[in-house]
Amino acid sequence: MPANESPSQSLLEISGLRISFPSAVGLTEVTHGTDVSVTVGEVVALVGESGSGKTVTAMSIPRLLPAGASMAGSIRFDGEELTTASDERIRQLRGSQISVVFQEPMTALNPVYTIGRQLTRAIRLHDDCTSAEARIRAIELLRQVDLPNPEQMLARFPHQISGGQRQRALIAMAISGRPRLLIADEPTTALDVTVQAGILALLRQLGARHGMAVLIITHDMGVVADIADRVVVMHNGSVVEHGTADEVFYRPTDDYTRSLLAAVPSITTVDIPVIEPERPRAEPVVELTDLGVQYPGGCGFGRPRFDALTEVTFDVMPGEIVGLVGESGSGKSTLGRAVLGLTRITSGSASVVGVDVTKAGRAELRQLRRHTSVVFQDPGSSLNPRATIGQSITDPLKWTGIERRRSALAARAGELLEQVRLPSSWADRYPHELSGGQRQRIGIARAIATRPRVLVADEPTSALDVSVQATVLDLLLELQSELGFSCIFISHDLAVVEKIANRVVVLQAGRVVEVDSAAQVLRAPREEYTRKLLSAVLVPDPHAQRERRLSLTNAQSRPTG
Amino acid sequence: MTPYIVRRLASGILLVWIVLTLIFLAIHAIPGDPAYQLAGGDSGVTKEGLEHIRNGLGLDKPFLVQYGDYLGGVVTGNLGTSFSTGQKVTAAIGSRLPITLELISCAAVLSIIIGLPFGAWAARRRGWRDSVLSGVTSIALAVPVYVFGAVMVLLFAVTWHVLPAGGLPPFGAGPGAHIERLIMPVVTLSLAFLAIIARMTRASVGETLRQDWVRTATSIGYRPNVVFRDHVVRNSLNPVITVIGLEIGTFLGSSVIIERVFNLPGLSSLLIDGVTSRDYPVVQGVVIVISVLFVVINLIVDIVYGLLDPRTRQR
Amino acid sequence: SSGGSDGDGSAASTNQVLKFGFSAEPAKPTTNAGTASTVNYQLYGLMHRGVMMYSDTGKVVPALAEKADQVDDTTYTFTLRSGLKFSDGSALTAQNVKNSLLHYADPANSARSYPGMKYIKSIEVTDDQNFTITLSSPNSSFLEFLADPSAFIVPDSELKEGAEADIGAGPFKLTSWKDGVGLTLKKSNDYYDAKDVKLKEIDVTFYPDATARVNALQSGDVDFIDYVPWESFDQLKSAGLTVKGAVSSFQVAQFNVTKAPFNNPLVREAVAYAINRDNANKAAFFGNATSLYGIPDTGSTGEKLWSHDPDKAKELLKQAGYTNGGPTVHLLANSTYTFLQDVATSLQADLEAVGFKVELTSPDWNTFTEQALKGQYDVTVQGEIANVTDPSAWLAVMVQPPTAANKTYGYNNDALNKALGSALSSTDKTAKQKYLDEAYQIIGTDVPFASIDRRTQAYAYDSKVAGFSVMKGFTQPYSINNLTNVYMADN
Amino acid sequence: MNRGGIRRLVSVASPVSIAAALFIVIVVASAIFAPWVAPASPLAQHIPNRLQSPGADGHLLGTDEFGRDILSRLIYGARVELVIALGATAVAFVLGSFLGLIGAYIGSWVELVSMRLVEALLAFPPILLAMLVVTIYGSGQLTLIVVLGLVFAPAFARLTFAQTLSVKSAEYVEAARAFSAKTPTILGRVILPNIAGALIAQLPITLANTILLESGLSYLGLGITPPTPSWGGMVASGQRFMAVDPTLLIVSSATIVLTVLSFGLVGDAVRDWLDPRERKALRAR
Ligand SMILES: Nc1ncnc2c1ncn2[C@@H]1O[C@H](COP(=O)(O)OP(=O)(O)OP(=O)(O)O)[C@@H](O)[C@H]1O
Ligand SMILES: Nc1ncnc2c1ncn2[C@@H]1O[C@H](COP(=O)(O)OP(=O)(O)OP(=O)(O)O)[C@@H](O)[C@H]1O
Ligand SMILES: [Mg+2]
Ligand SMILES: [Mg+2]
Repeated sequence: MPANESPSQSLLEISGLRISFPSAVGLTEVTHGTDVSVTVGEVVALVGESGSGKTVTAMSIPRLLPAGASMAGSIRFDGEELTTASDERIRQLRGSQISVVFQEPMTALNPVYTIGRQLTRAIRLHDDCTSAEARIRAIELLRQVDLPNPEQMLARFPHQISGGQRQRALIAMAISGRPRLLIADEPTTALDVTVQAGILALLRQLGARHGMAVLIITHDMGVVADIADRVVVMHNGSVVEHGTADEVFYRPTDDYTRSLLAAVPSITTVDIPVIEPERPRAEPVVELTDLGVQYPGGCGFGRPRFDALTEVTFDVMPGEIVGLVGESGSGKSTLGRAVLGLTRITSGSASVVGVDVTKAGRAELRQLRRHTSVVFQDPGSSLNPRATIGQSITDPLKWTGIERRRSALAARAGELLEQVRLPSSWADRYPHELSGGQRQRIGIARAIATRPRVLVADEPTSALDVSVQATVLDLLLELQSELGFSCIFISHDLAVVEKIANRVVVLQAGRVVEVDSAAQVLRAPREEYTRKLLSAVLVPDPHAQRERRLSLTNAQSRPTG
Repeated sequence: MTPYIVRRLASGILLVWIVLTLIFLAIHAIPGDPAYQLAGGDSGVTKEGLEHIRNGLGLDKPFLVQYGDYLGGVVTGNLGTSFSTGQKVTAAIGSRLPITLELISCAAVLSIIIGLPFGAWAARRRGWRDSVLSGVTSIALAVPVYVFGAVMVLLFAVTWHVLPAGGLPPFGAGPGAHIERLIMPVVTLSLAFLAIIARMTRASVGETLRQDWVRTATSIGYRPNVVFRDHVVRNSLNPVITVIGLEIGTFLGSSVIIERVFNLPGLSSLLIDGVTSRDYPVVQGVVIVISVLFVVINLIVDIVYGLLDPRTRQR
Repeated sequence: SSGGSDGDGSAASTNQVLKFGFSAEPAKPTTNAGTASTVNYQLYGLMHRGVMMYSDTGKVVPALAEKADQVDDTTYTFTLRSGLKFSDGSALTAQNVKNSLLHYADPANSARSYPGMKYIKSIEVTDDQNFTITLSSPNSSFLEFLADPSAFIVPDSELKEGAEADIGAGPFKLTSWKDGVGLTLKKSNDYYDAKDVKLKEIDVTFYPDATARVNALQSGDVDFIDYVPWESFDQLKSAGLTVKGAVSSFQVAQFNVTKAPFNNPLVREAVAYAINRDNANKAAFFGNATSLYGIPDTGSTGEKLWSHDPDKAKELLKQAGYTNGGPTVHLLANSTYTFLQDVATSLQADLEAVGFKVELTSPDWNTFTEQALKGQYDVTVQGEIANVTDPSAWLAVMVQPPTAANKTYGYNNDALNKALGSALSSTDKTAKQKYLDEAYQIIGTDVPFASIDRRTQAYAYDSKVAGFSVMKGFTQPYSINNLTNVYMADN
Repeated sequence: MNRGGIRRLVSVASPVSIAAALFIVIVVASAIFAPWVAPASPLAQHIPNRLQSPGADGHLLGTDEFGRDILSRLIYGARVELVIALGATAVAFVLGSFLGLIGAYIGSWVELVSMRLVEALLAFPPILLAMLVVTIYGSGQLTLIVVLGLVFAPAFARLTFAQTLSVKSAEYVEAARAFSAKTPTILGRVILPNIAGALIAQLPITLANTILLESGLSYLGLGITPPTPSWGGMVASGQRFMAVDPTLLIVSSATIVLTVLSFGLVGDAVRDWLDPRERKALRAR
């Protein structure tokens, strides 16, 4: 479609949308008559509390609500009523007119096809071209979304690439059909700031060139400030405020919005005195020396092996929180898993609470794991779909033998749910009945349940709105000071890292580039790479963002990990 | 990949040897003296005759020696000669294997091309279709093949004279007659198998349908059929392949009866008759052939897994 | 269903090919290890000839011989037909006869006809056509043994170990054999009576499964089948097919007399009276059998030894000392021959009716045979067939050592043996009968076996087949000899 | 695993599956209380009125070739059949899925051993294995249970193996390991529920197969020793004279079909109920 269209023309009109799900007590309504509108080429940010109904609202547009969900209200796309349109009609719109980036990238890709196949198929569905052309286009798309050496990525299967890489693959797939409306549900949760900036630039660019409108769901106010023309704020299933970015940021009318903005951690605003590295003189709980992890390359057979980690060396003292930052695909998750002995360590050694993970047998590992705990990067796939969240939270207690009595476990489950700001009554819901952020909180609740000595948290707040995030972080710090556990905190959100970590390890392409006290690294970084990370941090201030944009966008062309 | 196959073949040979030994022990363990019937059964067996025959068959040698001799034979591709017919076992198998293979493979193909879609169809649009599936497949599963067979013959051959009752002329001697006589046995044989495949497909498609990637595929705008084919059925094949691989054994079981009912001189009947007449070499020979078949089939099945589901490849 | 040639004189068809469904695949014909199966008999009858044979009426008549004379108790002289040839064209001489018969007389060859041939002391060949056989002791049924289809004459080349006897002097010659499938017989022009043989060819297909066999006939895949399953008699008749048979083999209950309870004749007799033969007949043979209360083909004196009389049975048990409830016995049946199992099942009910407690086991045939041989039973059910008509000959085999699976285990009764012996050796009719009656008396009370019933063994064929007749009694299995008279009528 | 599970199960079960469950209950009950339920003794022969058609003087389903009351034989046959079929299926399921689970999850030599063992079993055609064992040990119920169990264990093993392979790498399994769950726990509480679908689908199939194989053995004369009634045996003998009188064949086959059908339907219901999403969808109806 022509790019020079009057931007005032409305593309999407959602009004009075009510979505409800079957539950033990009949239908429960989760959105209560929401109104959202998007005009051509515009970027609308849908923000709000985790679980407030952002995803379901968005999914109702291309009729992708989970089975059993029912909805009422009106959705007009380009003047056409979608709620009453035929399935076939909706199908035609999908991909070519309206496409989606799903919140959880882990499970969103078909495990049995390579990235390449899934992408090229999608391309050929919308514009007829030879498979060769499609391949070229695919590579082009992967490059656009900043994926390192795309040719190789094409041959990978979903389980062979990192969270952030999957997310980008999904984005590539979503924009492959040159849609007029892109629904992006937390599209950058797994992306480090530099890549994130790149993606945002890309979206903006597509908007400008092809007049693609974007309905972006995010909890990252920085992202909002950076990209959004207009902002819609949701709370408890209703829209509580909407307006231009400036209006919402500088003249918020609703209390929730204000609390939201207030809760935003911002690296610039952080101000704690630089406590110089006088670290506790104890035995380190985690000690990594020249740690290396290799993944079998490609489809396992004969392809070159891939070095995810090389010569990683650092240690974690008791009661210390080490922030692990680095671009997507730099090996953060791999490191976390290696520490817990979940990934085979191919070289070097790792000793955790005195156990040498590289040499430990099954039994020893189990012993070790009584004292360790983990929040997985992807909330969805790390929860047993056949277990209620209550069980998921308390099973570790049973397994580690801390608590076995049913009643006690039930009580504990309730407690933990409350602690992560979920109603304790939800204990016997199943994971698929939760929102992304809610699932993530289940992951956190599970991780803290066992009162570990070492906690590995992989992007634990990536899907949480800032206010919930604040709560969770406070909770962690509180427990930390109470139990004094050590923590490897993986995050791409430097602000969060600054808030919680004593020390920071910076990874790049599987190598440690910088290790030092948080203050040191984040205030006076030595490494060029770290500086770039910092410079790419988004500030929740539309004006500031607009100014920084230019300088950032040209910093994007660099290939990443 | 290749080292993997080599490893599998090695263990395959091991397997065949184990099976061979088991069957050797088992068949010698079962009561009944093969020599007695050969010596003329109830009518006038003489001690001398018995002696004579036993040493003719080498049954008078010590057990281990017999085992050794046999093993030696097998290694050199000599499966011995049948007690009852005096025919070379390899020849006997050679003449009967094709029939059984043809029967089974035709039945397998038939049941797959019908069973898969049937199961998928029921899984996709639940409701009454499910009941239809359960009903039909239960009948196919629960009625013995020999009943199906008998009824078919009674109807098509005896009553309506549209199909011949049994036998199987070589394909060379007129494909028409050959195929015509293949129809009833193959159909009968495939019924149960078809049912199994259908049920498996139904189950596993039902699970896959609700995976996230299906939603992704839908969101991209594929036609529902495409989504179903490429992102549901394709992902559901794993257990189906498995049963296909392992039901072959049950197949050989039921083909015994099929071969009886339709009077087809196949491998299975050779095997069973071998057992009933205590024809050791024949039984052992057939079992070896079957176990070799098995090694191959399983190898194929496991490779197919790898192709179907990369996650199972991390080995 | 009765024997006798059916005289429908419908015109002979141009293609004289008979499609014959065999009830099993015969063992390859050999002169060693004389397998006794009926199908083998049928094959012998078609491919081979002996010195004597059974005529279509079941009488023993000269076959290869044109004259057979008994000189004295132990001496027989024979004259062969002139210009006899084997189916390969080579000449058949008295020397061939001598070699073949002596081969059968050697126990090491365990030939089917050994029980008869073992009486041969010597054979002198006078010339190509004439020879004399001397017996070691008198045997009134020696000629019958010579007529046994398995006592066929073959070229010397086939008297070697493991040699297949596929060249014979019979009306048909074997031209092809597809293992498991079937075989083809073509008319042999070297057969002495070739001019009277009408069938040009017999295409045999093997149908081990009875139902399959019947279906094949009904669907027209074959014209003629043997061993018609009893449940199908009526079905076939009503389908317009001819079912023709004769009572032959008979079922008996036999005992293990080496241990209680059946070492006591009274208990055996009790069984003989307990059996409800009509029931067994119905259950196992759908009524296509005749109840048997004694010894078949022995006239009034031998055939009426017992009756169905439960009260008498109970009485006998009491006399035997089982005052409250009969003994517990192990009834051994076999699962391979359904009819024997059915007879056993019905027998079980009968025994329980008179107070026995019965445990029935029913392993497969080979296991059964082995257990029977070892006497691992109290009572069992067996089918008996005699290969000669003279009771003094075949009864002896049945009630005397050595042990066999189809003989009452451990039974040996001198008085009985003596009576039968004298009957066998006495050439004078009345004397013979006297000894026989004596033997029957002993059997009646000592009960070495309790007869149950005598089954009809039938052939069935469609309307194209003409001129077939069935032999009666124990000669029924030889009926296939009569295919020499059969022709295909066209309609 | 689920509180108030049964109540939920019933609440979501379709009328069809409830009917099926009822049928099973009836069969089982009549098997247990056979002596009281059966109109006659299953062994009482009355040969003069053999092969009566249904309804003929007091024989609801007619009589067989020995004039025994077919209904009574079916009822007593249920005892034999259910014990064998359920017993064998249970053996097969437990043994098989155990081998499959450990084989796939632990891998390495355990896989080698367990899977080769399974293949060795598979390489014997079921009918042959059954024949051999039965010929040696006779066809007692226990023998049949064990041998049929062995015969059908491989199916479950291979199935479980394949399924486990594809979920063992799932993150929630890793999570369980990360939270120091013992291997048995992981296998039993985490993996098994997630692969239950296919296994449950296999159950009625196996059940049918056991009955069929038992019947096939009877057909080859190696089944339960007469006169003890067993459904398979009844079908086998019914087939012999189906042309004369099909009653026995039809009645006994029908019984087997209905039983298998019912178990199948109940199986499906259980499977759906085990799956939380399904359960929701069902509630929505
Ligand atoms: N199973 C695998 N096989 C092959 N390569 C893999 C596998 N898993 C991960 N990788 C590669 O290892 C590198 C590190 O992956 P990892 O998941 O640790 O990245 P990450 O730092 O967690 O990234 P993100 O922030 O996006 O989650 C990536 O380049 C990825 O492609
Ligand atoms: N399948 C379902 N069944 C029942 N309830 C559901 C289901 N999916 C979502 N919900 C509920 O609907 C509400 C809105 O969910 P939604 O996914 O839209 O939240 P969200 O705004 O996307 O939150 P987040 O930012 O954490 O993703 C949540 O309270 C969730 O518990
Ligand atoms: Mg969401
Ligand atoms: Mg990661």
